[in-house]
Formats: sequence, C-alpha cells, structure tokens
Amino acid sequence: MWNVFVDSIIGLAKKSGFSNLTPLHLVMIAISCFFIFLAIKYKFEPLLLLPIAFGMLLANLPLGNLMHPVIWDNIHDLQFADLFNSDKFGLLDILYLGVKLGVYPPLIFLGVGAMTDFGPLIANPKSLILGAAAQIGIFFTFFGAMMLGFTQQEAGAIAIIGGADGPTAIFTTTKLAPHLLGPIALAAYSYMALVPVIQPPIMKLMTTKKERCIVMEQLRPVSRLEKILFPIIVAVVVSLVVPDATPLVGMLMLGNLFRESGVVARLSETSQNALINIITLFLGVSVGATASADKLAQPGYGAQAFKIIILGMFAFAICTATGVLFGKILNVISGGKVNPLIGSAGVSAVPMAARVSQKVGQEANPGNFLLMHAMGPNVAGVIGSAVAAGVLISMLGGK
Amino acid sequence: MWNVFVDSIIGLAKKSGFSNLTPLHLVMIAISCFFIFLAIKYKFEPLLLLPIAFGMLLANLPLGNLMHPVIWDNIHDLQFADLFNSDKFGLLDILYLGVKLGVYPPLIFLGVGAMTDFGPLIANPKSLILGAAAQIGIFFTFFGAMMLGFTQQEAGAIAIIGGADGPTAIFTTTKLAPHLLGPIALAAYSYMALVPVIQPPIMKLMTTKKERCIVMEQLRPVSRLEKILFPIIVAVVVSLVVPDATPLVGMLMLGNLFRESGVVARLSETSQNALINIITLFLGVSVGATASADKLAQPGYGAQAFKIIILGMFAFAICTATGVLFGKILNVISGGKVNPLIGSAGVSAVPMAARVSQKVGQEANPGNFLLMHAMGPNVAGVIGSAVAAGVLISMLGGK
Amino acid sequence: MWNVFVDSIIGLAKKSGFSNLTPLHLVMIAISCFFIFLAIKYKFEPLLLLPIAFGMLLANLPLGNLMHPVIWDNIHDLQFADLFNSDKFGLLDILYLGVKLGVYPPLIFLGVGAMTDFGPLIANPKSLILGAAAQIGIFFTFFGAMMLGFTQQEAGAIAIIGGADGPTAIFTTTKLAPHLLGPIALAAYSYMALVPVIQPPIMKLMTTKKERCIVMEQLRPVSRLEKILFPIIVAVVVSLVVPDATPLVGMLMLGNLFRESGVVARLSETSQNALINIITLFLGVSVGATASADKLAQPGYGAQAFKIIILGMFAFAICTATGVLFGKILNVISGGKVNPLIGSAGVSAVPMAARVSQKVGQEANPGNFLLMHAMGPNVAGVIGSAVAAGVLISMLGGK
Amino acid sequence: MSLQEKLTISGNVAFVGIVVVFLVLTSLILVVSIFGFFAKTGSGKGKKGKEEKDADVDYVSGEEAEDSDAEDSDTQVLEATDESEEDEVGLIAAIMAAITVAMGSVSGFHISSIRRSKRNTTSWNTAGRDEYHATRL
Amino acid sequence: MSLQEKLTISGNVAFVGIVVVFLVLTSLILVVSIFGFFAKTGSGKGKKGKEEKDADVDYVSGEEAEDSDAEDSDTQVLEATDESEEDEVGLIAAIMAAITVAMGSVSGFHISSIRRSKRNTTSWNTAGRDEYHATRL
Amino acid sequence: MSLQEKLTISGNVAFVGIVVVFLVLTSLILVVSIFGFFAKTGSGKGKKGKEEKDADVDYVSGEEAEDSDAEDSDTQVLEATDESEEDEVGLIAAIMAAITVAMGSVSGFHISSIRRSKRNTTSWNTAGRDEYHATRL
Ligand code: NA
Ligand code: NA
Ligand code: NA
Repeated sequence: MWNVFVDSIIGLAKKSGFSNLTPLHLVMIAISCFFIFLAIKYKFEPLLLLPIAFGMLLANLPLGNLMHPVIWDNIHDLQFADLFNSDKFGLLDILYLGVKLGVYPPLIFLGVGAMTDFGPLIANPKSLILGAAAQIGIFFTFFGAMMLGFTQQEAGAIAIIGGADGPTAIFTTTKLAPHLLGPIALAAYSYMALVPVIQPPIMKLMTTKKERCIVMEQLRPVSRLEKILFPIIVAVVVSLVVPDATPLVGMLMLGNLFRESGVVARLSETSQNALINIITLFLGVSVGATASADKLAQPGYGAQAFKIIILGMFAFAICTATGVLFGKILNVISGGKVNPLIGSAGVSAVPMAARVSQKVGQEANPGNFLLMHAMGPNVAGVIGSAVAAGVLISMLGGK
Repeated sequence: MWNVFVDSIIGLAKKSGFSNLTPLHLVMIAISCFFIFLAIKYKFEPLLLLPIAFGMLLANLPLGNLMHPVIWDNIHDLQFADLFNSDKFGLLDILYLGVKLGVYPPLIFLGVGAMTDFGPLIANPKSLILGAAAQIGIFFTFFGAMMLGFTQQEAGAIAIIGGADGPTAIFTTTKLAPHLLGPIALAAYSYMALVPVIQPPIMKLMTTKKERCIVMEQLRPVSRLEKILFPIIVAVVVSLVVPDATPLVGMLMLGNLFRESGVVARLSETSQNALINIITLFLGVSVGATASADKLAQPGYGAQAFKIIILGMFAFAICTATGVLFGKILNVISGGKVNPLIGSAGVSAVPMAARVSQKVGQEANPGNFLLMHAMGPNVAGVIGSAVAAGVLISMLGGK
Repeated sequence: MWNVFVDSIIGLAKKSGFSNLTPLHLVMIAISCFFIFLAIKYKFEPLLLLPIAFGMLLANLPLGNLMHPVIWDNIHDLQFADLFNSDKFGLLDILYLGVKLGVYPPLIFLGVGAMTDFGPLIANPKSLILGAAAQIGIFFTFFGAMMLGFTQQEAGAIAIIGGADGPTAIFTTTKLAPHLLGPIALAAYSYMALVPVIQPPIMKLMTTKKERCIVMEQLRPVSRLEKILFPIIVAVVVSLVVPDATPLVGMLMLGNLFRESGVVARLSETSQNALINIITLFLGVSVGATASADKLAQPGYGAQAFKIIILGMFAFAICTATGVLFGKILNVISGGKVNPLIGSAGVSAVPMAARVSQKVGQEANPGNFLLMHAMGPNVAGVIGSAVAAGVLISMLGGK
Repeated sequence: MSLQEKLTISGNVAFVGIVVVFLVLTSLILVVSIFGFFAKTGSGKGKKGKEEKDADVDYVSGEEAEDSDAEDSDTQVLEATDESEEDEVGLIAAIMAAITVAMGSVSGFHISSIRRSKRNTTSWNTAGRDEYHATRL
Repeated sequence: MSLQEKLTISGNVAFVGIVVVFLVLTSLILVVSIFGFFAKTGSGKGKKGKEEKDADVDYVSGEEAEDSDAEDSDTQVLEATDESEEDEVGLIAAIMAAITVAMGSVSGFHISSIRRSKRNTTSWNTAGRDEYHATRL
Repeated sequence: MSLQEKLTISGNVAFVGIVVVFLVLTSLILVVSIFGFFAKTGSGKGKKGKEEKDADVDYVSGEEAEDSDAEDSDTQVLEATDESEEDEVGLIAAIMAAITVAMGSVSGFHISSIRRSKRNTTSWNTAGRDEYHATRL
C-alpha cells in the first residue's frame, strides 16, 4: 500500500514541470521576467508588453500545455475535432486562433481609429509626405535583413518593425513569417517604448538649432464634414491601390467613422474600450506564448533573435532620419515655415513620437509648441505603415 | 535591373483594385455611400446601417478579399483548415460566422430584453392583440412575394421585413434565404427608420379625428413579482408552441429576467452595453459585406432587390393598417376607451412606432399622452414578430 | 383547400413542444424554476445560478433545439461543417464550445484575479496552511464518492465541489466527467451560497468560546513590490509543480498582475467587468443547458444527482472542519495568537466564507474584527482548490 | 409553380401563421390577466397591503440610484434565511403556479410581498471593498 | 541565394514599396487639399458661413459633454425629415464627389453646413427613459 | 471494482492530493515569508525608508482616485529613463531573485522603493486629450 503512494508521488514528480525544466526554459523565463520588469517599471508599452511577457512566461513552464507551437506549423492538417484534444489545443492556442486568422490586429485598429483624431492631418495635408517618408527605413531594413541571411518573407516581417506600429507588425509577421512572431512583437513594442531615447539624438544631429526653433503657423479649424469624408475616402483609395492593406486600413477608418459621425456613440465607445481591451489581452498573451523554449532550441534561433534586435534598432533610426530629412525638404520648399522636427513623428508610435517632436522643439525654443503639428505626420505614419505592410504582403506573401 | 522594377510596378498595378474595378463595383460603392449618408445625416438606424453600409463598401473594393460570398453557398464542404486559407476566409467571413451560426441575433435580443420594460404590456394585456394584429401584413406580403415570383423561402424572408424588427429579420433570412441577406437587412432597417414617414398618413386615413382624440386611462402600477414572472412564462409558452422561435424569444426573456430580477445588475449592464455593441458591430459589418458586386452581376438580382424594396414598403403599410384596424375593434369592444392610434405601434420598431402614436395623437388633441399606452403594443410586436418568424422557419425551412 | 389548412395546423401542433412534452421535461422545468427562485429570492450566487437555471429551462423546452447533448458524447467525430447543421449545433451548443474547450473558467479566473487583493495573504503567509487544510475534505469526498459507486473520474469531479470554487469545479468536471456537469455546477454554486448556513454550526461545535474570542494582531502593511512579485511567483511555482493547474492559476495570477502592476488599468478594468460578465453569462447558460431531460431519463441518473447533493454537503462540511482544525493547531503553535475561526474561510467561497468567520467571531466577542485575517485563508483557498483540481486532473484524467 | 399552387401555399402559410401568432399572444393575455386579477385582489387587502405594493413598484428605480453599501450587505444572506417563511412560500408558489398555468391548468395562488434586495454588486467586488474599508479604519 | 539575387530582390521591393507608399499618401494629399480649398471657399462666403463652421468645429466636444435629453430626441427624426433640402443635397453631393475623386476624376462640389445631432444614446434606451419619465409624471 | 481496489485508489489519490496541496502552499509560505523578512529589514533602515514604504502602501488607492493628467504624463517616459539607477537595479534584482527562489536556490536580494506611476490611461487616449487641450488654448 505504501509503495503505491510512493509510486504515485514519484509519478507525479515526473509529470511535474520541475523535472522537465531545461536551461533553455530558464533563459526564456528570465527573458519574460525582464520584459515584465520593463513593462511595469518603465511603462514600456505595458498594455501589450505585460500580456506578451506573461504569455511567454506561461508558455515556458514545462507541461503546462497552454500552447503547442508545433500545431501551427502544419495548420492545413488541423481538424475541427483537434480543438478538443488538449494535446493539440491548449488555452493559449485557442486564443491564438484570432492572431492566426488575422482577426485581432484589424479589431485593434478599429479601436485605434475610434480613438484617433485625424484633424491635424486634414488641416495640414503635407503631413502625409512625412508619414510616407518615415516608412523609407522599412525598405532599407528589408535590404539589411536580406544581407544578414534572412529569407525574403522573414526580411519583410522584420522590416515592418520600422513601421513603429504594433498591430501592423503582428499582422504582417503572421502572414509572412509566423515563426518569428515572438521576437518581432517584442522588438516592435520595445522600440516603440524607446522612441524618446532613440529619436532625439538623430533629430538633433540632422537639424540646425535655427531649424529646430521654427514656430509653425496655427492649424486651420477642420469641419465635421471633412472629418466624416476623410475615413471613407482613405478606406476607398488605400484599399483600391493596395488591397492587402484593406483589413487594417478598412477597420481603422471604420472606427474613425464611428467617432466622427457622432451618431453611433455606443459603437465608438465600445470599440475603444471593452473590445480593444479584450482583443489586446488575447493578442498579447497568445503572441507571447509563441516564444517558447523549443524555438530557442533550434540552431540559429538565438542568433536570428539577436539580428532582429539590431535590425529593429536600425529600422527605427533610418525611419526617423528619413522623416526628418523630408521635413527639411518641406521646410525649404515652404520657405521656412515647416519645422523639420515634425518629420520624425512620421514613424507612427502614436503619440510618443509626436511628443518627442514637441519636447525637442521646446528645448531649442521654449515658446515652440509642435505637438499639434507633429500629430499630423504621426497619424499619417499609421496609414503609411499599413500601406507598406500591404505592399510587403502583396509582393512576398506566397500564400 | 530597371526592367525588374517596371515589371514589379506593372504587376502590382494589375493586382491593385483599380484594374479590377467594374461598373457594378462602382454602383455598389455608390449605394454604400448613400446608406452611410442616410445613417449619418438622417440617423436612419445608424447603429446598424452605418456598419452595414461600411461593410458593403469594404466588400466591394476589388481584391480586398475581406469577404468570400462563394464559400457560404457550399458550407457543407467547408473544412476547419479552410479558416486559415485567406482565399476562403477573410476578416469579414470570420465575423460572418456568428451570423451564419445564428448566434448574433439572439445575443442582440438578450441585450434588447435587458433594455425593455414590459410593464406597460403587463398593465394592459390587451396590447398583445395589437402586437399580433400588426403582424398580419407579414403574411400578406408573403402572398405578394410569391406572386412576384420569389420562391417560398425567399418570400418568407422578405415578408418578415414587415415584422419591423432587425435581428428577427436577419435571423429568419439566414435560415431561409441567406443570398438575400444584404438587401433584406438594408430594407428592414431603412423602413424602420422611415416609420415616422410611412405610418402617419395611414393612421390618419383609417381613423376619425374623434378616435384620435380619445384619452386613455392611466395604467395600473405593475409589481416586481409580475415583472419577474412575465419573462419566464413568455419563454416557456412561446417556446412550447413555436420551438423555432426559442433562440430569439428565450434570449429576449433571459435578458429581461436579468433586468427585472434585480440580483444580476452586472450581467444586465453588460448585456445592454459591451456585449450588444460588439455583436451589433460584427453583425452589421459582416451582413453588409454579403451584398457584393458579384451578386449584382447575377441576372435578375437587381430586379429582385427592387421588388424587395416595394414589398418591404407594402409590408410596413399593411402591418400598420391591420394594427390600427384592430385598435379600432378594441375601441368598439371596450366602449370607446382605446385610442386606435396605439395599434400602429404593434409593428415593433421600438420605440419609434410608439413615438409616432404619441405624436399623431397629440396633433389631434394636445393633451393626449399615448406614449405609455403605445409601448404595450410596441413591445408585444417584438414578441409577435419572433413568433411569426418561428412559424415561417418551421413551415418553410428545408433542413 | 380547407383540408390543407387543417393539415398544416395539425402538422404544426405535432411539431410544437407541447406534444413532445414528457413528465421528465416537467420535472426539469420545475427544478429550473426552483433554482431561478433561489437565485432571485435568496440571492443564491445569482450571477451563475440565474443563467444556469434559465439555460436548463430553455434546454428542456422540447424541440427548441438550443442544445444537443448527444453531440458532446462523440466530440471526436465532429466536423467543422456540423457547426452549420442546426440538428447538431444549436445556440447553446455553440456557447458551450467555450466550456468544452476549457476557455471560460480560466477567463473567469482572470477577472477574479483582477478583483482579488492578496495583501492579507502576503501579510500573513501562515494563511496558506489554512488554505491547504480546507481542501482535505475534497479527498475525503473522493473516497466517499468511490464508495457510493461512482467511477474514479466521476468521484474526482464530485469531490472538487468541496473546493467551494465554481470555475474550478466546472473546469475539472469538464475534463473528468462532463456528463455530470449540470448537477455538479448546481450543487457547487448552491452550497457556496449556503456557506453562511453550513459553516457556523460546525465552527461553533469545534471551537471553545475562548478560542472564538481571540483578537488577532493587526496585519502589517504590504508593499507594492510584494504585491507585484506575488502573482509572478505563484504562477511559476504552482505551474511547475502541478502543470494541470496552469490554465486556472496562470490566468488568476495574470489578472492579479494586471491589478497590482498599476500600469494596465484598462486591461484590469475590462477583465473584471465586460469580459468576466460576458463569459459568466455564456458559461452559465450553456452549463445549465447540459442538464437535459434526456439525461434524467437514463436509469440511475436521478440517484446519481441525489448522491451528488449528499456528497457535496459532506465535502463542504469536512473542508470547513479541517480548516477550523488546522486553525486550532496554528493557534496552539503561535501561542494563542490565531483565532481558529479564520480556518473555515480556507474553503474559498470568496468572500462569503470570510464574512462568516467575521460574523461568528463577532458573536463571541463584539469587538472582534476577523474579516481581514480571514481574507488570507479565503484567497489561499482559491489557490488550494486549483492545485487540488490540478492533482485530480493529472491523476485521473485519462485523456 | 402554377398560380394555383402559389395561392395554396400562400393561403396556407398566411392562415397558419396568423392563427398561431394570435393563439400565442392571446394565451399570453390570459396569463398576464391572471397577474392583474391577483394584483387587484392584493391591493384590495387594506392599506398596508397597498403600501407594500407601492414600495415594490418604486423598487427598480430606487435600486438603480442607490449605490449598494458594503457594510449593509455583510450579513444580508444570513438575514435572508432568518426571514419569515411566508414570503418564501409566496414566491415559490407563484413560480410553481406560473408553470402550471403554462402547462395548461390554472390553480389559485397568493402573491405576497417581495423583499427588497440591497446588493447591487458582486460578491467578488464587495470583498475587495470590505477589505479596503477595513484598511482605512 | 546569390548576392546578386538578394540585391535585385531588395532593390525591387524597396523601389516598389517606396513608390507605392508615396503614391498613396500623396494622392491622399490631393483629396484632402480639395477639402481645404472648399473649406476656405466656404469660410469666405461671409460672416454667417464662418459662424456655422465654427459651430461645427466645436461640435464634437460639445456633444461629448452634453448628456442627451430624452424629451429633445422624441420628435427629432421627424424634424430631420422636415429640414431644408439644401443640406441634404450638400452632403450627398459631397460624398458622391468624394467617390468620384477616389475613382480618378474630380468634379466640383459644394459643401454646406451639417446639422448638429443631439441623440447620443440608442433608441432602445430612450424608450426606457421616456417611459420612466412618463411614470414619474 | 472490488472494495480493496476502491480503497487503494481513494487512499492513493487522497494521500498524493493532500501531500501536493500542502507542499505547494507551504512552499509559497516560504517565498512570501522572505518578502516579509525584507519588508521588515527595509522598514528598519530608518525613518526615510519607512516613509517611502508607507507611500507605497497607499499607492493603489491614491492612484485609483486620481484622474491622470495629460500635461504631467507628457514627459514622463523621459523622466523614467533619467531616474537613478538604484531603483532599476533593485526591482530587476528582486524579480530575478524571485525566479531563483522559484527554481529552488535562494540568494539574498535588496528591495528598494518603487516609483509611483502617474499614467492611468493609454497612450492613444492621451494623444487625443493633448490635442483637445491644445485646441482649447
Ligand atoms: Na509608421
Ligand atoms: Na413586429
Ligand atoms: Na477552496
């Protein structure tokens, strides 16, 4: 009888996570805790990084069986009944369905659209040039990633980190290189949080004190009609030119139309609260769970992750630089009326990048308020990144 | 090298929506914009019509691939792995699953139930006669649709427009004639919005000034116990007699029980806010997306849509007339105590139809407050429509 | 022609629920109404019992077709296209997917975690002993259930009723004995509601007046850092030792980290409101629907349900007793500083059981405020139940 | 499909549909009228009975306005069980009678007053609030 | 993959990508600038026109602050249909013109002022509120 | 199944279950007690240390009451990076130590105070608010 008990305890110990813990698991757990630390202590995009890091933590506790990365490598063999087989689908696999099906990022964009005021962009349409310019780094990074030995698809997914837009990066990576989703999501959100550190030196290096002091004219008021027409037109134009950007841009603009129409306050409110929060939570925790120790065990994965970190930084830096560069060009063309600092806000990273423009401008000239002017390129950058993502998916997405 | 670039640009242009745009797409886009206009400018049921119209817009931007109407014609061939194939399931197809599975309309009814006070109906149970009478037009319309060449199933789906209840119409159409979902949903919500235009002339034509001036007795107070028992009993009675109405009526009554029980304020609150808003949004945008240009390309589809518009108007008119007619009968029976104007509120279209009764009554006699009395037939009409839907599904539903 | 009408009416009558109503249906409907009564009148855990009872009511109205218990007996034969077949999947079957896939209980735990303050537990870690002690009754009940003729798996599911934690009971039962889900869920929530009736006599029987009068020292303040580290550590430790408890404990701790981190107020707020309410509603109504009349028709099912009621009561009583017993032991060890009444709070049933400790303590000594001290064992009991559930699933879960 | 067939189908659907809609809604009138009958009987029972009823009618709005109080609800469940058994029998009888009515046979029943529920919030939240209050003391 | 191939692919993707991103965003500049042109034209129309515009600009914040009133909205839809047709033609023309612009050909259009919407709540809720008010009278 | 078998199974499940439940919860006592030890050590460090800790304890309620202010949070992330590195090292060490503890080996660590976070809202919303403020100036 006693033997039976002892055998059971031994059996349970063997089935416990401790006995299946490898050094790689410990590394992954340590990385998770590091990102939890960054999210809480420094508020590194905590809405996403906290769920991502905790999902990563849970997925790396052996035998928890919350996530099965292996099933996602052969999705075309999946059967409906597999959903009920806990050796195939765990809790986080089920939440991950929304990522894999490309549902979560557009729904997040719906909420973002309902939160975004495109007024500053409509008042100053030249901002769109800057929102385009600050995507150039994406394509430079693509080149860099190809040189570092990534495949075309992987290079496309890595390059989009430079878009400085989380849902766009996750959407694109899911389509092009889902196996890199964990590191790319972590890099994208981390660098977005680091915008106030990365951008100012580049901005100061590329501009003269005189340029930074330029005070811009006050923006004209924007009528409600313009704000209503804007999302409709952007949805139509972008979708027609780059159909692969439709899920992102279409939902972004639907959310914005909810906001600006003024007749569906309920839908607008829910899009930017309950719905976006639920989706953010599900997306974060399941994207984090894709970063499992098994992946780190694959030869070269660690090196790839390291290269992604380097390339992500490179992408942000180039995007910032090209944004500022085009800001300088616009300044020249306009006869000195455009402060080039607003160019860096074109990277997206709403609203952090616009605040950085404000801050750097005010350092040079305490009476300079660039925030509103920088919000134009800032929101244009969101559209720009989505267009760039559409182009990459269209050119590189095998199927 | 340059050739490669040019080829790529040409390739991308060919893959763009512009080169695949047909006149039919333009027609559909114009129709979408027209409904967006109606929803925003005239507040035509904007909670539904704005998402429906925008869904229709997105679905008609070529190659956006958000919706694939063709997969829904052969649902029995669908495999689980098809979900991951973006040539089969787009974003809106996935949201449409909730429509196709018949989940969204009952969940909307849950929220409607939590918002509805059946007190006026309980205080004046004769209202139920009017709620039944105002469904008669549904069956007249069925007859008309058959005469105009629709199949039985199509005729049933079109007839239910006269129920003046959006979720009921969508639920019924999904079961009987899913290919007509777009036009029927648009017609149903548009006519519901037009209730203040359609009903008054009919009401005035059918009543004398003297009848319109009748002031009704104040309603008795209703106890909490009655309000708690009501949803339980209605759910049991309706489900037993018309089992096919159970999803709608059962959820409506569950929501109402949440409201009246007073012990689950959290569930009541969420049912009538976050949940109903999320579902309304998903339902609207995906139902709208079923109205694609491919459908308009089918011979006869435009003519069908036109007939649906005519029949929908006819249905509303007849339902209003029969409601008022039975109001007159009740007035005679009760010895002049019932204002026949409350009969027209039996069409559902809560609370617009009850307001129309109030307004027309007050025009005739400024001291006449019919609103509370009209709310009785108004909410009875919701139950009546659901019963009618159950009968139609039961008699016509193939399966 | 008239014949056709009469035939149709007869056909419809045959397809109505009335003609298919059996005495067993009436029994089930009466039981549903009884639980609706308990939920509304005595507030017996109304958030769960009201939806459960109404789900049971709807599932027992013949031909409503909202739930098909038979499909869940052979889940491995299910095909994706079956979802669209209303003879296989009804509304409540679809909502039940979230139960069957084990998604709802962890998501409820996410919200519970966001609502729970583990401060009293951190301030007084000895509480964890009591949270463990009050689970002993679970295993006694397992023994009792085996003796009463249940299978191992059934016995495990019944025993977990003693955990006094609804989501844990539902999660465990879904894994071990899904056919008993209805009665076990009803018993679990009913006894949780009855905690103020079941516990006091046992508590008074096992303690002396002097023990009940013990006033405990005020708890030390707990720093934010401790509160942040606690959920991370608990998630790691529990998941490593008992991997099968990871879905529950991992989500509970993620919710708590949302709360304590202070940087994701949005996610914390949504977890404990919109999300938990939606999931509670879906879970309740679909779990209730599993209790169909067909089951009651199986020979022995009624007797089984009766035994479950007895065993559930037994489980609660023993858990309370062992909790108080270990409270007495701690009191002796600590030299009279621990009031044994806080031991009974270890059964979980947050916060009811802690309130019972408070009330019984105050009866003995009006100046005695035990609530805060009892919250420690109370929340420890939630962790304890989840660990016990993990062990049962691990040892008994065939696959 | 011939015109004859169309007419038959339409006529059939229309006839059955109208009959069933009226059948269901008039049978609900019956049930609801029974409510009303007992409601009137109840209000005839004397002044005290009437006041109780009025209190019930105001109930919903009052509850919505009131922010439920943690201290109050502490011992509320225990109170519930201490309550007079009359009320219990009343509501249970009413619900059971309702089923009976629904099943086709009507039996008399007596509606007594319903207790007012104070707790508008969940047990989970209340615990947090209690504790918060406790720490502030 | 040879360096040559990598360079070709990268160059190709970079070139096409940059071209398309700029193409799309500059074409949006065109459209938005047309807004601005008419906005300016509109504001030049005289004092009344300008005031209307200002009212529109304040609109969103005003609406958010205001708790919509059930009495107000009772007859609002009827009012909407009574409105002057000018506005209607204005917005419909604008939306249609927007499509035309999007499709590649620009035609002139005239933007008139937009009415302020008062209803911030749903029809469902309003009904409940109305009734509540009615019972309080 | 024989009675013997039933007894063996039950005894086995009960024994293992009780052992594991106590094992897990007592090992958590260990970890949490270590918190308490350092908490006390920390509070013994002098008056300033104590005050810091008190501020931390009040933190949650204070934060909930305060409506975070857009102006304040504008430059907050930059401040965070300017902060003294001590704190940073403190929390990172604490989390790392926690893992170490969880993995079975305990090493000493030092908990320093945690900064108060002011931003209770999302970056998205803040942008909108900033802009709104800007337009009102
Ligand atoms: Na960008
Ligand atoms: Na109706
Ligand atoms: Na427990």
